[in-house]
Amino acid sequence: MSAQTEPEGPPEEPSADTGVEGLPGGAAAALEAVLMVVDEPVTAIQLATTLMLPVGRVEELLLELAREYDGYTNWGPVRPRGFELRSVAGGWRFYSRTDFAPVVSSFVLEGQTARLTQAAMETLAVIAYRQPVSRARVSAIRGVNVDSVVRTLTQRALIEEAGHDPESGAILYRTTSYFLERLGIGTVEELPKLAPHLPGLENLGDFEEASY
Amino acid sequence: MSAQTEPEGPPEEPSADTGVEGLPGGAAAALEAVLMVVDEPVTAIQLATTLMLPVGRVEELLLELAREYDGYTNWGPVRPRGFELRSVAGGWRFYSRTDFAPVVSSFVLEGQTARLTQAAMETLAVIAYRQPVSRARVSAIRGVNVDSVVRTLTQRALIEEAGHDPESGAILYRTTSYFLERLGIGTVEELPKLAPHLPGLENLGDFEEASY
Amino acid sequence: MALPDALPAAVTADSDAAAAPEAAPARAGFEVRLENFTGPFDLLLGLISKHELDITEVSLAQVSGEFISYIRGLQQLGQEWALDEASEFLVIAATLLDLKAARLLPSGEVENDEDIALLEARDLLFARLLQYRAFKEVSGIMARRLEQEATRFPRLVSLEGHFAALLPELVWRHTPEQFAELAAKALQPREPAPTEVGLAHLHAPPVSVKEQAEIIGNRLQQGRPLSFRALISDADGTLVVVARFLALLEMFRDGVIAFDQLAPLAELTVHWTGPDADWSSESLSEEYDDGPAAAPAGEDTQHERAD
Repeated sequence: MSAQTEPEGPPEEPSADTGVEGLPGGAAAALEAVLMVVDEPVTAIQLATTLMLPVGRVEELLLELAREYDGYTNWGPVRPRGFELRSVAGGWRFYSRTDFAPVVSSFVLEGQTARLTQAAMETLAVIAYRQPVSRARVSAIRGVNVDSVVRTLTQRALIEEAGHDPESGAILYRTTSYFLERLGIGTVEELPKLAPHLPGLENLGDFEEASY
Repeated sequence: MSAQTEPEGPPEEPSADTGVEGLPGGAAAALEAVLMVVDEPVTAIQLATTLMLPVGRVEELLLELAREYDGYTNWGPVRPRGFELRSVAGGWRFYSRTDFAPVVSSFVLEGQTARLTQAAMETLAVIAYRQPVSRARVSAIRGVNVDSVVRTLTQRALIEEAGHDPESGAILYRTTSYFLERLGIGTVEELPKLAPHLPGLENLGDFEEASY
Repeated sequence: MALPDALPAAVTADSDAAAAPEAAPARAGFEVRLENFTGPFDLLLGLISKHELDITEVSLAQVSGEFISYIRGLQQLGQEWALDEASEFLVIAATLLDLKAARLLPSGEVENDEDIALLEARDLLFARLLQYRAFKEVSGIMARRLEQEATRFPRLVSLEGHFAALLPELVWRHTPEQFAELAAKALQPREPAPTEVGLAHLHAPPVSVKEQAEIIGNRLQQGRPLSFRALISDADGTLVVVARFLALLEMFRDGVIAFDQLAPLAELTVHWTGPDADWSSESLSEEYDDGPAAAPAGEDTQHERAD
């Protein structure tokens, strides 16, 4: 096995002790930090604005990072990463590397069922009848944290984001047309009225606000 | 500007052309690929199952990866990444590095949970150390009614119901794995020890039992 | 005795009045009125540290005055107290007052049972205070830890499209009506957790002191002295033993029985000294059986039976 020599470490950033360049790992690490946790692809302009760096510099760094993860650097070859940084529709995001798709798929499918859990069904029901609604409000109604269930429902395309609450800024959720399709109705208005099932739901609003 | 020399690349994997070890980047990259799609901490056992590798080997690789992202490798120092790989609540997961919190937080609006009040923190502490425990017992220790605080903690998924006390029938509460995640620890055993905060009160345990 | 069961009985013994049970009132922002304090222990700790007193040495009596004036201040704000919380403050205030009063008396001698009870109350208060302080300290550590951890953000992204597409097609069996039913159930306001902890289990099965007094009276009136051991030989549980013991104390106070004990911890013998015929357990003071509204509903029936 060749012990390949890496002649030099990555060139150090120009001495910049202000802003992100001064942090451990520098601007490149700052980009990695953001990209590791964002869900939606982010543009170089958004990144440049937040990091207070020129867009050109950010684009350069992004390309360098992408190349590095693929195994190529200015100072020689490195181990390719299991993730890649890709620019999709103008935005940058981390993805798992295509080579590993079989492994990742088997991991994703492991333990998956074709059925929603009771908790997921009930959360979906609350969202259907209270839409558009924030996760916090659904949590208050259900009495438990619903973050992961909401993720599952989104993944299953049964619900989707519907803007932000004007006051709290929280993301609001609504049901999708796929949901209507699965339920076999045309519009949300066709959902059966709740009244016959539950007298006294009218003042539910008070309860919710009070309890959260 | 030291151009530090990196004498050697990472040692190559032993020639294994079967399974993930044969893919570009080897087993380490396969782990990175899977970790890229998890939305909750994933155990070494789950990863080992998916990758069809011994658990010990997977644990070793995970620790190596974590160290590498922090800037330490067997072949010398490297640039710290903007992300960390951490073992939390019994599983592994990618996080953005603390240093970049100000930058990252502007991209992650959701999930910035409000701070807990002192009353909520104290109640959470009592439950964490005395679990499974009834509300009445927590009240006895805090000297105040804790019903509404317990409700808040449940809604925020930091605690959950854990059955009923066999004698009194009271609902018992315990902390959740989300609590461990938020605290960045593996198990409740890693909480700071209570004893050093209890000077000269060795038989307090008896007292508690007796008083209840 | 219907004390909020959150309180160790020994601490609350002095202050039954403070714990008058009632349906828990609506919660009216009590936390707000506590200002910076999250409870009586917190307040007490605050006062102790204000005076730079060592919690393990301080005579609690030193801070009693301030503690009491603080809760008086709270009262004067005129809002309704949440009873179960107020009671805890009052219990502690009562204990502190006792300790303060005790300090005004010549010290150093433990003379009677009251002194001993006072010492026990003080020790219990210390123990609870220290315990509370320990939890307060670790909660501070936990809070700092949480804050520190909050500067890390987990990768929490939605599944890449091509993987999401692999998920098995959802099995959906709900009709709109079934779905509505589910929604109705999920939207139903959850029973608010009871603010008062049920005491029913503590009294089951209920044992009446009067009833036990009646049994003891009947036996002793036959003329032969009986040992305490004999008197409880047929008791089918600790509660009955306790009730019989309390009944004996009551009867002793009423002057209908007398005790003989040859040596400390030796066999306790009880003999009848009261009137032969017209004694009834109804004449006992009503301290045990008649108080709390929280007592089991069946109690009236029992009184009648005891007649």
